[in-house]
Amino acid sequence: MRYSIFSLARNALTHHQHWPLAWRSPAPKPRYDAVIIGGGGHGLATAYYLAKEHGMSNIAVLEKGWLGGGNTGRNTTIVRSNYHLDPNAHFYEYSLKLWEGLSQELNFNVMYSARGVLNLVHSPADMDAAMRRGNAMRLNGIDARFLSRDEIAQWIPNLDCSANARFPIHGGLLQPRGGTVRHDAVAWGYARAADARGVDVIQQCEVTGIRVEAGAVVGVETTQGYIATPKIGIAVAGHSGQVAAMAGLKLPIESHVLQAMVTEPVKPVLDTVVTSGAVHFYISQSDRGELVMGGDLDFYNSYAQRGNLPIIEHVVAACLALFPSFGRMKLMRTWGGIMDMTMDGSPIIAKLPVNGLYMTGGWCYGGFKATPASGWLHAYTIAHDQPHPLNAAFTLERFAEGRVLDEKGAGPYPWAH
Amino acid sequence: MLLIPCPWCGPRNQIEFTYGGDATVQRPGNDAPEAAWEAFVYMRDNPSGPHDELWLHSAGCRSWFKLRRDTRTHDILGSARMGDELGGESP
Amino acid sequence: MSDQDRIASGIPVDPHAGPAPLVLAPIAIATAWNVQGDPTRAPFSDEVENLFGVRVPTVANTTVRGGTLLALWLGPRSWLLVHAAGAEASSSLMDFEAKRDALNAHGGALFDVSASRVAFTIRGAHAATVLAKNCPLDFHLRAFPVGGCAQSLFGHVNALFYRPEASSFTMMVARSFTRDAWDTLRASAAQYGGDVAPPP
Amino acid sequence: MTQPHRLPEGGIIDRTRALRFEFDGVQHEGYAGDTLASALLANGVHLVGRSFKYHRPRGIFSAGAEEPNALVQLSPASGARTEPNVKATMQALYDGLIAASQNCWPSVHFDVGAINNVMSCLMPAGFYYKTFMWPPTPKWWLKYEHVIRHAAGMGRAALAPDPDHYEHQYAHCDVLVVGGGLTGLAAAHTAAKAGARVILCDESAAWGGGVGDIGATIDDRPVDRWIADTVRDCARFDDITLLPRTTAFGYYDGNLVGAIERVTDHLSEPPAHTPRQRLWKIRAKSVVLASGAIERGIAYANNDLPGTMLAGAARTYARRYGVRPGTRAVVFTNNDSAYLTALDLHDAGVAIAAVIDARPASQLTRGLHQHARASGLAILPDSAIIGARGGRRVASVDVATLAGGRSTRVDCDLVCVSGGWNPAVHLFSQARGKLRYDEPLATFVPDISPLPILPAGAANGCFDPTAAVMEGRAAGAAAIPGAGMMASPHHSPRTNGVDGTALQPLWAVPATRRTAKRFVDLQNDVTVDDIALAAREGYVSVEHLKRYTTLGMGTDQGKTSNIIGLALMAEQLDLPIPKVGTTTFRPPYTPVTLGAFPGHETAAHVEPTRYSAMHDWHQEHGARFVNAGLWKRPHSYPRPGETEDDAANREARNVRTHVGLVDVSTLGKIELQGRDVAELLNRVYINKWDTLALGRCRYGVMLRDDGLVMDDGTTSRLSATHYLMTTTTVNAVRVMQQLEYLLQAEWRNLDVYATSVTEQWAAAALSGPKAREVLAKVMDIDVSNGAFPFLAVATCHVRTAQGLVPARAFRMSYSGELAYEIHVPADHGRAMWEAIIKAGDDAGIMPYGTEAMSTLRIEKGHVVIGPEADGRTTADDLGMGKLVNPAKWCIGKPLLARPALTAPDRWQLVGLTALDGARMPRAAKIVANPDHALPNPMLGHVTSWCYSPNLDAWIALALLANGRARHGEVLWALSPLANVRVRVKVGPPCFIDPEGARLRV
Ligand SMILES: Cc1cc2nc3c(=O)[nH]c(=O)nc-3n(C[C@H](O)[C@H](O)[C@H](O)COP(=O)(O)OP(=O)(O)OC[C@H]3O[C@@H](n4cnc5c(N)ncnc54)[C@H](O)[C@@H]3O)c2cc1C
Ligand SMILES: NC(=O)c1ccc[n+]([C@@H]2O[C@H](COP(=O)([O-])OP(=O)(O)OC[C@H]3O[C@@H](n4cnc5c(N)ncnc54)[C@H](O)[C@@H]3O)[C@@H](O)[C@H]2O)c1
Ligand SMILES: Cc1cc2nc3c(=O)[nH]c(=O)nc-3n(C[C@H](O)[C@H](O)[C@H](O)COP(=O)(O)O)c2cc1C
Ligand SMILES: [Zn+2]
Repeated sequence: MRYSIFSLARNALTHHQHWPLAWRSPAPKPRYDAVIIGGGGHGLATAYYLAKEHGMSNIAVLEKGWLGGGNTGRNTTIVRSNYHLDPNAHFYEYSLKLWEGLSQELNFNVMYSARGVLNLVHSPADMDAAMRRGNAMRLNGIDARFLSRDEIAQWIPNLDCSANARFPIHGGLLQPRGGTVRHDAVAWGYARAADARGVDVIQQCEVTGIRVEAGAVVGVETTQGYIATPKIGIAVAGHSGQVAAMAGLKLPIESHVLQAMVTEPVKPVLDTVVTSGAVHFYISQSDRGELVMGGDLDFYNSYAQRGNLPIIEHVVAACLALFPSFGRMKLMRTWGGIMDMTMDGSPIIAKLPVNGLYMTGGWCYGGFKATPASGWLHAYTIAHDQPHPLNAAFTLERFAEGRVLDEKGAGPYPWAH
Repeated sequence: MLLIPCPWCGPRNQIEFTYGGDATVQRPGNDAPEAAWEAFVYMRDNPSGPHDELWLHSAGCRSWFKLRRDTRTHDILGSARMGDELGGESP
Repeated sequence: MSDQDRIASGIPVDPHAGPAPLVLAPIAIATAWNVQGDPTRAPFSDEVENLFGVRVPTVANTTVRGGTLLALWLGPRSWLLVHAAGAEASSSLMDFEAKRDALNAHGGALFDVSASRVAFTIRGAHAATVLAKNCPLDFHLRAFPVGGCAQSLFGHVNALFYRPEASSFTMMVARSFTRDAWDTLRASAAQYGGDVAPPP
Repeated sequence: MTQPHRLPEGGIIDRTRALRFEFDGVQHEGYAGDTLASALLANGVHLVGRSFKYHRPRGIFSAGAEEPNALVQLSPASGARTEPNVKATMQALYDGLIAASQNCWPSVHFDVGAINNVMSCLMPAGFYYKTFMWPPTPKWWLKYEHVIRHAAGMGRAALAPDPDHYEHQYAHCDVLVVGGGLTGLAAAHTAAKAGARVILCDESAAWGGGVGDIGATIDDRPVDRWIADTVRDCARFDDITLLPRTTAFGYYDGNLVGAIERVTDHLSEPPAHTPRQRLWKIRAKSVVLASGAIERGIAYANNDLPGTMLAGAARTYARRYGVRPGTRAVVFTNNDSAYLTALDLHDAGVAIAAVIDARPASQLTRGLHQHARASGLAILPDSAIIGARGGRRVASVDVATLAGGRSTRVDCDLVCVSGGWNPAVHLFSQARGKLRYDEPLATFVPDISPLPILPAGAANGCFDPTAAVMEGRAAGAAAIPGAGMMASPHHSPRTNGVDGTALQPLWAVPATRRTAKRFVDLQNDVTVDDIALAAREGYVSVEHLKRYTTLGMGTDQGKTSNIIGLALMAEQLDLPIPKVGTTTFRPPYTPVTLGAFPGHETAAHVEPTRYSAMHDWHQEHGARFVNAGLWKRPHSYPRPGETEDDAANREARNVRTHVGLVDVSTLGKIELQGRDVAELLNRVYINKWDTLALGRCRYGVMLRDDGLVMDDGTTSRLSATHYLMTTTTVNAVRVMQQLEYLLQAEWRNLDVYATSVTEQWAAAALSGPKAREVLAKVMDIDVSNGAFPFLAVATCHVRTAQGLVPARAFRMSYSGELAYEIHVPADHGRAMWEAIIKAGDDAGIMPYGTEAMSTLRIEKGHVVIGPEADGRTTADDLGMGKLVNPAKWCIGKPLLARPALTAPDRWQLVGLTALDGARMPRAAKIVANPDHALPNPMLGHVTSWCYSPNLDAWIALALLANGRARHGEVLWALSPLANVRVRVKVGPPCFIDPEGARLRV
């Protein structure tokens, strides 16, 4: 059933008794043409584009828990393409273009809210870095503007723009097309659209082994039995290292916990996304009214989807340094997600050194915004057994070769990106 | 809020410490081949479970030491001075 | 403090605290030298004793007093030598270069860090409570006995604590952070009123 | 008449202290000891707010932290102290309190938003995913979103900065007892008596717990006396801390519990210097969780009308606050506990229209039921409320037997509901405790935890007062150090309270009309039908259920609703409840004020600020400061009428013509001693160090293990075995940590000791052609070129107003002029600085700041770690490839030869000069053709730039693809952000004195 205001009204007459399943819950078949591991946004998008763009429909997405229960369902929903290095800029810009039409493409409102992403700058050195990035964006054909302190003060009155603030605001780099997307809807929308094209979306099915014969994959062991397949796409975010190890591979990735938190909902007080690299903080207000905030990693390897107090203290301290009037609001919920931090902070969307094995991962803080393009390019790479020019730089081999894509120049310390 | 047993100072709050990464990657010899250095610099086991790692008691005695911590639970399984082996004993 | 007060304010009381509510004051450090070396090697520890008249403490977070000198444990191979409270500047912390060379010759090291830290005294019934507002150390007498020392944080700032008496602490912070630490100390102490010296 | 619904006697309120307060503009009166909710009820105010989605009228539902409905805006919304979403049930009343209802306009009685209730048929769970997609552009969603956002949200955030302050308190104890009900008091008392260090906290202001077992006796004493005695006894122990008004909100690793103490929120006038709230970080050896239990309701049509209340809450209002929450009540229950409510209300003079019990008559024969009958209460067995009627307050309920059949209408203005009790397992679950579904209680109870947390009493599913006290004592004893945590999780009989009659699970009463709304989550307006819809559409995992319907996502986090929701989902799926499971319990248990998290570390102290020893001098002499890491550094010293740029240009020019003095105290300084220092330096720097002579210094570059540049600086040899290394300001900590790591872990046999002396030495750089003549006046050594040549180092003294001060002098140059660095112990920093300034008076000395310093180094082509060495550059990219000593190993060298690090198109350091007299734009990108279609390929970028007062031109350093081969080319520097394009000429990075002659004069 197509979703629209008309179908909503029609169903209202029958008390919403007739809405169909958003997706089926099929039992796994013994064999698929391709299996995607991971039912987050990236895995589901991969399956959707494999079906849509490459005519493959005998494929399955295997999810060990519930759809979107990984980072897709726990991120701070910021989308943007304000990158400095060319391969990243082109990739994320492609993603942003896909976001712009995604609700219609999937017939599921993913609520792409182009409310702008503003990076604050707090020192002359910050300003140089931000403007260098903004200039690169513009030459790459991406929207970017630099706002003065006065323009920011007028636009966001609750931001402390005074000159004697501990982190005085010198200005900000704005990407107007950046914004937020309703995270859960992305998983659900892709799942529903992939299901409609015949993809089997299988929940509660954990991949426990990858069978490799003569240097090529032949199938996966799962908690629901063995499934044969000649092509496997790994899209498991924080668990990339674990799953790749099933095929005998080691990755330049460490898993770290990143926390996020929301306040109680209030009436609109913030109309854009504000981030600050210097104080390691980002914030937006969700449509329900909560302030959604995040900051740094907890700085040690972790697979526990929870974090510790010091980072929460730091995030809130940064929040109140920038927005002193939020001091009496209350924190309602905090949680964590497992990030696959690479050694250069950029992703890996590539063929792996086992035939038939592919991955999209290494998202660090920022893979939600990559979801459509990652799925699209992962699907392309799986279908053609070779990368598209847009992901040609995101190889696994780049580390050994020294072709790292280190936006921050932070070096091979995964927790530093 | 980890309670980290510094092998010198005893259990202390995590905010006194600086994380130093995987303790199992061995620094290759000076004339080791490039591939060994690449593996050392970039590749990680990244285990889900007990993880041997380096920490610096940066706001304390400034000792680097080894800690065994379960990455699934954050349980601390032991700590050892540099040069000693991690025994897996409970702290 | 009556039981009633204690319940109302929610402040743990140091049962051994003296009568003074709270005194904060900067104290001057004349000379502070950092000795480093391996205490298990006799040439080094003998030479330290020879030069300074103390054997440095090998138990973590303890101090040793030798005459006019106080040696604070900083790390397994690192100590801070300062004049003991009340002691006149003595000859043992003089002649830096000769002593450095002597220690270098015996597998140790000596660094002059006299100007690196600024010290405060925090004294009175609420001293431990005030410190514990910003420091994760356990200041209970069982955990931090008189004569003990420990390094930790005070707010954001690295700090070295020494406990000369049950209700008195010396806190040393790096000089460039002094204003920050002092502000935090003052703000934490404000609710007790008391005797606060002007900023250093 | 004020407080018309106050009972003539009873309760813990202080009737001698009347307090005035205002709600929605109307003045009322309550008593000390009241909550805002009890005071409102005493005044007959039931309608207090509007619901989140449908804007339905809502009243007070509970008497505690679980409150979903009665959320108010505290203090006028225009003030700085206003606070949204305050639970009226938790807010202590104080004199002059002002509160207002939320999420309604123009008023709570007539709310325009209630149109949503009329349109609700179009707004089932998740409706927004299905619509608002047309017209198909992102712009339209922004418009819809605008409307949706304004309808959503609840209270209003303050617009002015919070005037109050907050603080932290670390604490350590053997036993932390969470919850000061009977169980918690018993546990704390037992542990303290055994000599343990104990902290006992309770979220509420008074001890004794939530339900108030008034009438019960413990240890042969009436419960009130037992509570008072136990609290008094507890307070006598030396090592106990009692924390009322303190919520344990989160359980963190290492048995650390975060707790928030509301220090002054109950006072109209907080004492000066007292924090508003205090965040406790309690490191406990073990935790006794005595957090009680939370009652749940039952869903039936219009079960959200004001006047609908949890049965336990109604009892609490009557007994604890002496308030009559209604005049004519019905009690609707599936368990015994609500009979206490019926009896207590009856005693309080509330007419009990009926006790509607879902259980069959055959089960309602025990003492309590008999007691109720004997008191004349009508018990309707096998029955349920099928719907409630009323406008802004319940007026009647329709009652029918569960088997169906005709309903009867019962008039009432109060409905007390009890669907059972859920142990408050939140912290237990956060502590990785496993839960077990308990059939008799029809709820989840603690099972086992791998961590030292012991649930006891109602939190453990034990609802009998005497048994709870016993559990509390057992837990208190088991929790003390050495006891070994042996308390078994379930040692008392589990019954649903009072009389031990089984509870009969009843989650929702079947609907008789399709449009009727049966609410599960009152705050988020999630109904029984929404749950069915989620099931129908396949959102069947509890986590999908939560996210699709928003069940349990409100400020109450579903305390009264989650279990009902998942039981209903289990019914839909025909699964046992434990198979459906619960959603994750996350901190905080109840919402915590943001201000409490940073405590003192906020505003100016959000990060510490570091000041050099000369800071005050700079300030007194008009310096403008910039942040450099945590440091404040002088940017420039503008004179009257000068801009900062003018000042910097003047200062830079003066260095080239005369002499200038700059504060370089912030540079990292590390002293190294030992026999093997030179060997260490050889290994960490790319160049060679064993040849460094005593009294000399040298520049060095350090790489990371991956071969890219990490840091640079100089190292000087002060004695045969004593060296001083300098690092950049930003990398000081990192370099020190790396050296410590290498010495402690990798190269343990090196005889080297290191200490950071950044704080020990104040440092100033004196540069310019007249530097020597100035220096000569203050130094006690011969500074002639012969005696003190370029790169010489000396230990010496400076003559200052404080006398002769020990110093170190270094002849090195960053500016490219004849220059010296002088270090003195920091306590003499200012004296040294003033001495040099004074000595330089005749020579025309000026202080200069970081901006002039930057200009000078750009002219000279010196790189900075950051802009030029940006973490992606090699030493060769920066033109320092030749420094890499081929004869020795160093960190980073093994990976330097990788093809990508030696490729011909690498970005290399060059100098650029703006042509046509143009000004170099900020942070420009370099392209060959400014008119190339986008994307325009970038050849490189400008890293640092300035107006060079000495060359009278805009110049820059840049990283440029294959830059060294492009000297002489003309390219374009573009800043699309500033809409500027400039022709630039490529050349070598050094613009002044490339031979370095001036350094050596
Ligand atoms: C707190 C937080 C904030 C963030 N904020 C942002 C942001 O603002 N903007 C942004 O762009 N990005 C953000 N991110 C990053 C972003 O969420 C992720 O990069 C992105 O969602 C990754 O999507 P995914 O589909 O690859 O992974 P996931 O959504 O994690 O999906 C992977 C799935 O694989 C499953 N899986 C794992 N192992 C197996 C197995 N063996 N068998 C079967 N299934 C398996 C998991 O259960 C999981 O559902 C944030 C992340 C976090 C944690
Ligand atoms: N079905 C029933 O009959 C029933 C149900 C629940 C409770 N009870 C009563 O409960 C008694 C058991 O007493 P109890 O002490 O176990 O429970 P209790 O409910 O009396 O006390 C729990 C206390 O814990 C506090 N609390 C809860 N969470 C907290 C947190 N995170 N931080 C700080 N404080 C927190 C509450 O404010 C409350 O005061 C029994 O005697 C019984 O009368 C009965
Ligand atoms: C953008 C965003 C908004 C959220 N808003 C709420 C909210 O309003 N209420 C709530 O309880 N949780 C909210 N959450 C948090 C979720 O409840 C949940 O904690 C998170 O998705 C992680 O899942 P977990 O806690 O089940 O592990 C939000 C999460 C995200 C990512
Ligand atoms: Zn230590």
